Amino acid sequence: MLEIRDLTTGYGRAQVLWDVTASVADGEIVTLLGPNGAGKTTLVNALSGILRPWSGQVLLNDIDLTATRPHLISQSGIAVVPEGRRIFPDMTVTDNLLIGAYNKRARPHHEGNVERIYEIFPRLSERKRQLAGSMSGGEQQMLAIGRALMAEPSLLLLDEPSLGLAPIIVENIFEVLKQLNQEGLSILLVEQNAVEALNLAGRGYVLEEGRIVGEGSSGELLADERLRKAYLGL
Amino acid sequence: GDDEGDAPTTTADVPTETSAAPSEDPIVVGGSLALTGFLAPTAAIHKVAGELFVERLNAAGGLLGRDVVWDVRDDESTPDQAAAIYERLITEENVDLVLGPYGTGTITAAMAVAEREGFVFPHHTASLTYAYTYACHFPTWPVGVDTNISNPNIVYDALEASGNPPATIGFVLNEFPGTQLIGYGPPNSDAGGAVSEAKKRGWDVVLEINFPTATSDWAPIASQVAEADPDFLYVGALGVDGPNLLTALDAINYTPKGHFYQWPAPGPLLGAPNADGAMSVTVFESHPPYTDDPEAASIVDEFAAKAAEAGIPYTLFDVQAATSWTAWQVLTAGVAGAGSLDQEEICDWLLNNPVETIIGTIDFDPAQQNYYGDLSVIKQIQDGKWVVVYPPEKALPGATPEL
Amino acid sequence: MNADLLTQAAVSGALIGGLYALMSLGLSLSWGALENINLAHFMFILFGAYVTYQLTSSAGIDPLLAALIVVPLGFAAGGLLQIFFEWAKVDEFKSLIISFGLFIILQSLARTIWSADFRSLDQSINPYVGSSFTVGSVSLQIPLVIAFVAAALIAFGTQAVMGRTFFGKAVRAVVHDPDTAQAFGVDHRRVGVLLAAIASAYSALAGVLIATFQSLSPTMAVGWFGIVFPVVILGGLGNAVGNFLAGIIIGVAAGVAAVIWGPLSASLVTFSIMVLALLFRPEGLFTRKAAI
Amino acid sequence: MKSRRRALTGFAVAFLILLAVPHLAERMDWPGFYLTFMFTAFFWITQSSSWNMLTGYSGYFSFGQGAWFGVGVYTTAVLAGKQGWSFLAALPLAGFTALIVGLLLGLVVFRLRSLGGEIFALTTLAVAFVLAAIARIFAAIDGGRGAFMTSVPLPEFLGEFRPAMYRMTLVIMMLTLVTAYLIYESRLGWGLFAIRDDEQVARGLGVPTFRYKMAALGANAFFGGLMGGVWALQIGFVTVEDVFSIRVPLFVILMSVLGGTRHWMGPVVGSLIIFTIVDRFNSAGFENFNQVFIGSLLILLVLAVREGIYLRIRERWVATASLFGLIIAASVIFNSSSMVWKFLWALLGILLMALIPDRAWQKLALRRRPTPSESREDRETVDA
Amino acid sequence: MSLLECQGVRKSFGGVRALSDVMMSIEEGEIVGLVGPNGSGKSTLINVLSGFFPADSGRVDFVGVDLLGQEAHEIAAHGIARTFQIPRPFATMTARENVAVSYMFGREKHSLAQARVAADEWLDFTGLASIAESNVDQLNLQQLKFLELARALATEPQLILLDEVLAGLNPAEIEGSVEMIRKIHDRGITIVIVEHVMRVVMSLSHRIVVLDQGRVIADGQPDTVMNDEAVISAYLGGKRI
Ligand SMILES: Nc1ncnc2c1ncn2[C@@H]1O[C@H](COP(=O)(O)OP(=O)(O)OP(=O)(O)O)[C@@H](O)[C@H]1O
Ligand SMILES: Nc1ncnc2c1ncn2[C@@H]1O[C@H](COP(=O)(O)OP(=O)(O)OP(=O)(O)O)[C@@H](O)[C@H]1O
Ligand SMILES: [Mg+2]
Ligand SMILES: [Mg+2]
Repeated sequence: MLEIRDLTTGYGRAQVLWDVTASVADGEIVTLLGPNGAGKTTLVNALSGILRPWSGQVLLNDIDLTATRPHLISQSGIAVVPEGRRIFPDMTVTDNLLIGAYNKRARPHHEGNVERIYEIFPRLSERKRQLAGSMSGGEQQMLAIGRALMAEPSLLLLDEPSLGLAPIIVENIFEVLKQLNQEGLSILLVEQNAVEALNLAGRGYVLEEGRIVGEGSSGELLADERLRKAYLGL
Repeated sequence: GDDEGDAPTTTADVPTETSAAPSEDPIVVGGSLALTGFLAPTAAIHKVAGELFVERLNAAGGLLGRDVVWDVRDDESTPDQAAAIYERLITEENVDLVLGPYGTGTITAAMAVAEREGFVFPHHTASLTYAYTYACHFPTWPVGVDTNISNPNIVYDALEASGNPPATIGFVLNEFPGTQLIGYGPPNSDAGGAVSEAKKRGWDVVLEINFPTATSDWAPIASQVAEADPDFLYVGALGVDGPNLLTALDAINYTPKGHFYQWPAPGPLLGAPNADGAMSVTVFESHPPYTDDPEAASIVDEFAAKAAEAGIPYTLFDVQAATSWTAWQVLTAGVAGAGSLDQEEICDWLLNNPVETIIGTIDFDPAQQNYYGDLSVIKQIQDGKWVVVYPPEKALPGATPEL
Repeated sequence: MNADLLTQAAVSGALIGGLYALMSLGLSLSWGALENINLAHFMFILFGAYVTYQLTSSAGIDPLLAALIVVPLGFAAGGLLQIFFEWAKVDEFKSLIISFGLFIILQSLARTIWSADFRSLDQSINPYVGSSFTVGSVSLQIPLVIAFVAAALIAFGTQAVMGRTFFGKAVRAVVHDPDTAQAFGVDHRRVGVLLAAIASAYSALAGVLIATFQSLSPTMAVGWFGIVFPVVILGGLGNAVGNFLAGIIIGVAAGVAAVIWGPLSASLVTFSIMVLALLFRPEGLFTRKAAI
Repeated sequence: MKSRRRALTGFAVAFLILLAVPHLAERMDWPGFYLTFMFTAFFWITQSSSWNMLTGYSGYFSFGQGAWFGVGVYTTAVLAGKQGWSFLAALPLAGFTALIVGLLLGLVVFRLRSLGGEIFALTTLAVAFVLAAIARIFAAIDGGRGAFMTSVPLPEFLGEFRPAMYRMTLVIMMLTLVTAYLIYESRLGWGLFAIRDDEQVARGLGVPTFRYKMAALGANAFFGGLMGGVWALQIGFVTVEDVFSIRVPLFVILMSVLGGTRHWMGPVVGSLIIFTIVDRFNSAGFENFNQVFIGSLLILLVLAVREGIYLRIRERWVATASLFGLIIAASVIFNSSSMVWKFLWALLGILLMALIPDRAWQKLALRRRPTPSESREDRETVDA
Repeated sequence: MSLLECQGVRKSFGGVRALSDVMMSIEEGEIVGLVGPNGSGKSTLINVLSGFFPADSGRVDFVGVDLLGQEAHEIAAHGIARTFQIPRPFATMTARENVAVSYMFGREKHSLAQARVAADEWLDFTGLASIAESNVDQLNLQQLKFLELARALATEPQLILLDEVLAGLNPAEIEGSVEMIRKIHDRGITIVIVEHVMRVVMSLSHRIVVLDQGRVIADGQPDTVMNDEAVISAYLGGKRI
């Protein structure tokens, strides 16, 4: 479903990603591992339209997203939980969720979807009209996840979704992801909690200094001695 | 001297050495006008008048046989800018002569510079007569040094002359130094002004409102005027205060019985609702007897054409243009009379000789701070036009004040 | 103090308050929703008035019909300016300075075109000036009634759009984080340009109405600062209905104060209200504090 | 601290040189306008530098300069112009009255925790309107009558009007600049910079934000008012319309932004450039273009030189100084008419220099120079 | 006497009770883990202790001084520093300048020159030496969090409140950071650490305080607390430590 070919990008004149090639198949969960500053967030942002790629191709179901105007990317089925949440602080919880449903595909179903998000995260439904910026860190993270789900994506990009969440919520979220995946959602997951992530995913890539340096099934990666040392702390 | 009774003389008293084309460098007259800023609307008229004067002067052979150039700068309606400009013109750019800017504040600031530099300073529109003490300033706003007494009394005389003087009078005065001077007299003096003069005539003052220069909402003033309903409404108005007030009065269906505006922009007032019967002061209007003189008539025509070209909507030559013209006449007469560009000699000549101007003969009197009595006359809007109605010898033949 | 007089002052004040609100709404939206302190709105008003004057006096169009031309022009001008702002990536502070530059340029353009002298529509071609009707002892000036009604409709309409539609939410999202908004499908350029265009159209409309009953001069725009800014603050940035109510409060307070204490007190009262509002409700009188 | 001593010595030397100018002017029989030109420049430098102490340093955007200026003008206009005080006795009060008004405002607005920067900006705009209304209402201040300053006598030791204005404005400007510099180099300055970036965090790290903001506002108002007090003399006839107009705040903003608000020298450079250009435009009689030009320049500069031109030219100071000297020398040789014109050409050279984008500059320069962000190291050692 | 003592601290936002009656004490030299479900009031408590929010009622004693009602900058001067869960660097300054400002104003007042030297030490300590010259907009989240830490340390606090500084590190990186926090502790600084990553909390804390709905529901030895039924059901879920 998602094909990344020779993607390069960066900030200003500083290049961060170098010829990244990767893919996510339909219905797959793929995880992206890598040390701090490797460029994982950069990759996610380049896929979601937050950041423009410099060169290379991103194909979603064979449609070239690099040729698509960024605001139409969500329409083609990609949604993102960005690093640092990036919720809209001056807007209410509900309005933040509605922005998630802005694209034409999801907009007609926004009412039902909001209710669903409120079921997944009851805390959000208690605070519908609170300004998102005044929510606690974890609550904002829930909101960011909820907002992405509002977009009815076929591919969900998650950049450290568990960051700042209580263990009980993390567990809950991984449950939800598993369930959505079973309903057909493809997922690209960046997660520091690598063991957990690999357990959920079928496959993973390892990104270091902006380059893909390894790839394999979860089992293979979990067994890799170097990775265990470097990322899993085992 | 006091020239109040004189018939209007309109000779543009230009000394013409009809020699060949001037060969020397032109004589440069420096000055500023409020081409931008809040005084700009009226300053535009002074610009056209000055340009026309210089054009005609040069066509007639220039001054002392030399062409004249008017170097006019924009003082942005601010006094400190005006001061800097006159300083620059005199000391850096070495102009030969200066002519005052437009507006009380800028004139005052520029006059201080002229005084320091010893330059003759003719000026046309400064309203605070009591404050000007420079020996070589030559005012051509011909209202007399006691304008706070003389000016309202000319108005009141016209009202009496109408045969129907008011029993009650109301004052609406702009909080502008000039209108306040006329309304109440100079600060810290008991001389009084329009208000006390009206009381002296036994009229009942039923309304006194002061409003700030930047007033945009006239409804509250209008309702108070309507409530007081004076027989005569004396408006210490500048610019478009008059039309604004009239519009607001009309909105509450009130028509003033009789009304006077101190220094209105003439065009907009003509277009205002219920403007007929509105009075004002003037020294020149574009109709007989003023235009009886062919010279004056041609000035009026040329001014109208030039003003239209400059995009000015009201193109009749009247009080603003005429005082500007007078200032030019005074300056050039002084130079011609002295026969030199020496400032002291020009000043001396002007102090000692009367000058024939478009508004009459002017004889600067050092005993009156170089003023020379009040030459103002009363005009009124009749049938959609401004006509001079008082005193009879200066009125449009047949016209009388109507109340 | 006569009761009729006060009633008249209050009613006239409320009506002119409607005009104040309309004059302020464009700036308020631009500031509150787009975070551009766009002083060019004063010029949209001024040019709206002058173009109306021009159309009416040279083509003989009824001044209100001129709105059909002037308002779209305002819309286009505001949109273009926003495109420029987006292209130049201006922030709040820069927008203030750039639009002040525009303010000066356009003011001098107006002076070049229409001269510094006053212009006003002649009574013969302007059926609205001075026209009024009376209700009881109170008379209502028609141009101001029109402005009031227009301001009310626009205020409530705008509020509904901003509060209830996806467009309104998108506007707020875009201001804070255009990149993230874009990732969720918001075309941040289009949203911003559209809102700016609408805001400018409002200002142009205010200009049309001003031309129907006031004399125009290029320098008059600076005088509007003293009215528009208090209304914008009192109403709360970007809050259309608040802006409308603030216009009325300012109009009534200034009108009544002028009758009771004289016209000099009007601006003092206006600003006192503004300062009090700032002290007790810095977010604007009518902006709901974030509900929890 | 060595650098501070060096800088203060620099100020003292500059002061002494400038102090000698009126004598020189007399000796060399300069046009009187040169002094007027210089003291008007001092006026603007003072106004914009004092504005920058608040807005540039703390980030609180102020339209209040017109208010501080106006309070100063009216203080001397009332005391010296109307009440007959001696001018030098009234002058300090111009600063202190403005200071008091400023601190009163600060007491009100800085107590509000939820006050946004833009609301502060508008409040300062309102202050000028309120003061104007007060001046109109109270006859003791103005009452719509204006106040004459034209016959106020000046103490003899100051000399004639022009040199007297020059000396007074020079002293005030130097005081302002030294203050601006000392703040910039002190804890107060860095505390204000921290406030500019994130006030809450600054407070959490120990910056006494309320006191610091009051200090910045007070310094701004004091120097703005003090210079206003002198300026009343140049205005001659003081009226509410002129004094409380939008002109002073807007020019001050323009000048500081052009020069750069991040450094105490920015407003100095900006004021010189803008003031000289405007003056020469007027001198050339381009009044119709003056406004268009200023407007365009404003837009262009805000877009082209973000950090203000001062930081740019400092990166390139050798080239800039050479160009400045070269142009002056060339215009002396080719004898263009007036010194002010020569100064203008040289300033335009500086402006041009600043407009060269960083990248183009690096290509132009023979050896590669660091870009502003890269060169913070040496900027800091320069400042330290 | 304890270093810090909270009694009955309450704080509401409109209808939301973020803190209701918090009782807690911190001994000198301790590392205390503060955990609890999302929205349980941890950050709010840090905000109250550091003077960012005024508490509605209660008492906070810090070495015998009542902190409530004191301004944030006064509290900083008493020796309490904190980091922000969502980093808030001074955006127009370099990393070094960020730390230098904080050193100038911290517990003791220092000059600019001294601050530059000290800033480099703290950047070194937090592993940010290489980005000392960078503008903060070039830093990634992790670097920003460590910058928060460096800035807090530069105030030379007695007590430091860390709000999720280690979230977002991978397990291997966490090892190194835990070492760093120990080093901070070795300098005699008392630490309160808020963190959802249990391995961090467990390996560092001498004592754990658990908040839930603005109340302390457990307080004690890490092992005991983590096996507490209430804590498990409110916070840990099925995943016991
Ligand atoms: N806005 C930016 N401007 C310039 N450089 C940036 C920016 N954001 C990130 N970088 C740099 O790009 C590189 C990759 O950063 P990125 O955030 O993509 O890493 P990451 O793999 O997501 O790391 P982490 O695990 O910390 O989230 C880093 O060296 C970082 O310093
Ligand atoms: N300014 C505010 N307005 C309204 N509610 C607020 C405000 N600040 C915090 N809250 C609410 O108070 C509660 C406590 O928030 P706090 O940030 O202290 O939680 P936390 O324990 O730090 O959670 P997390 O682990 O998710 O960071 C939350 O429900 C939050 O939504
Ligand atoms: Mg990342
Ligand atoms: Mg928290």
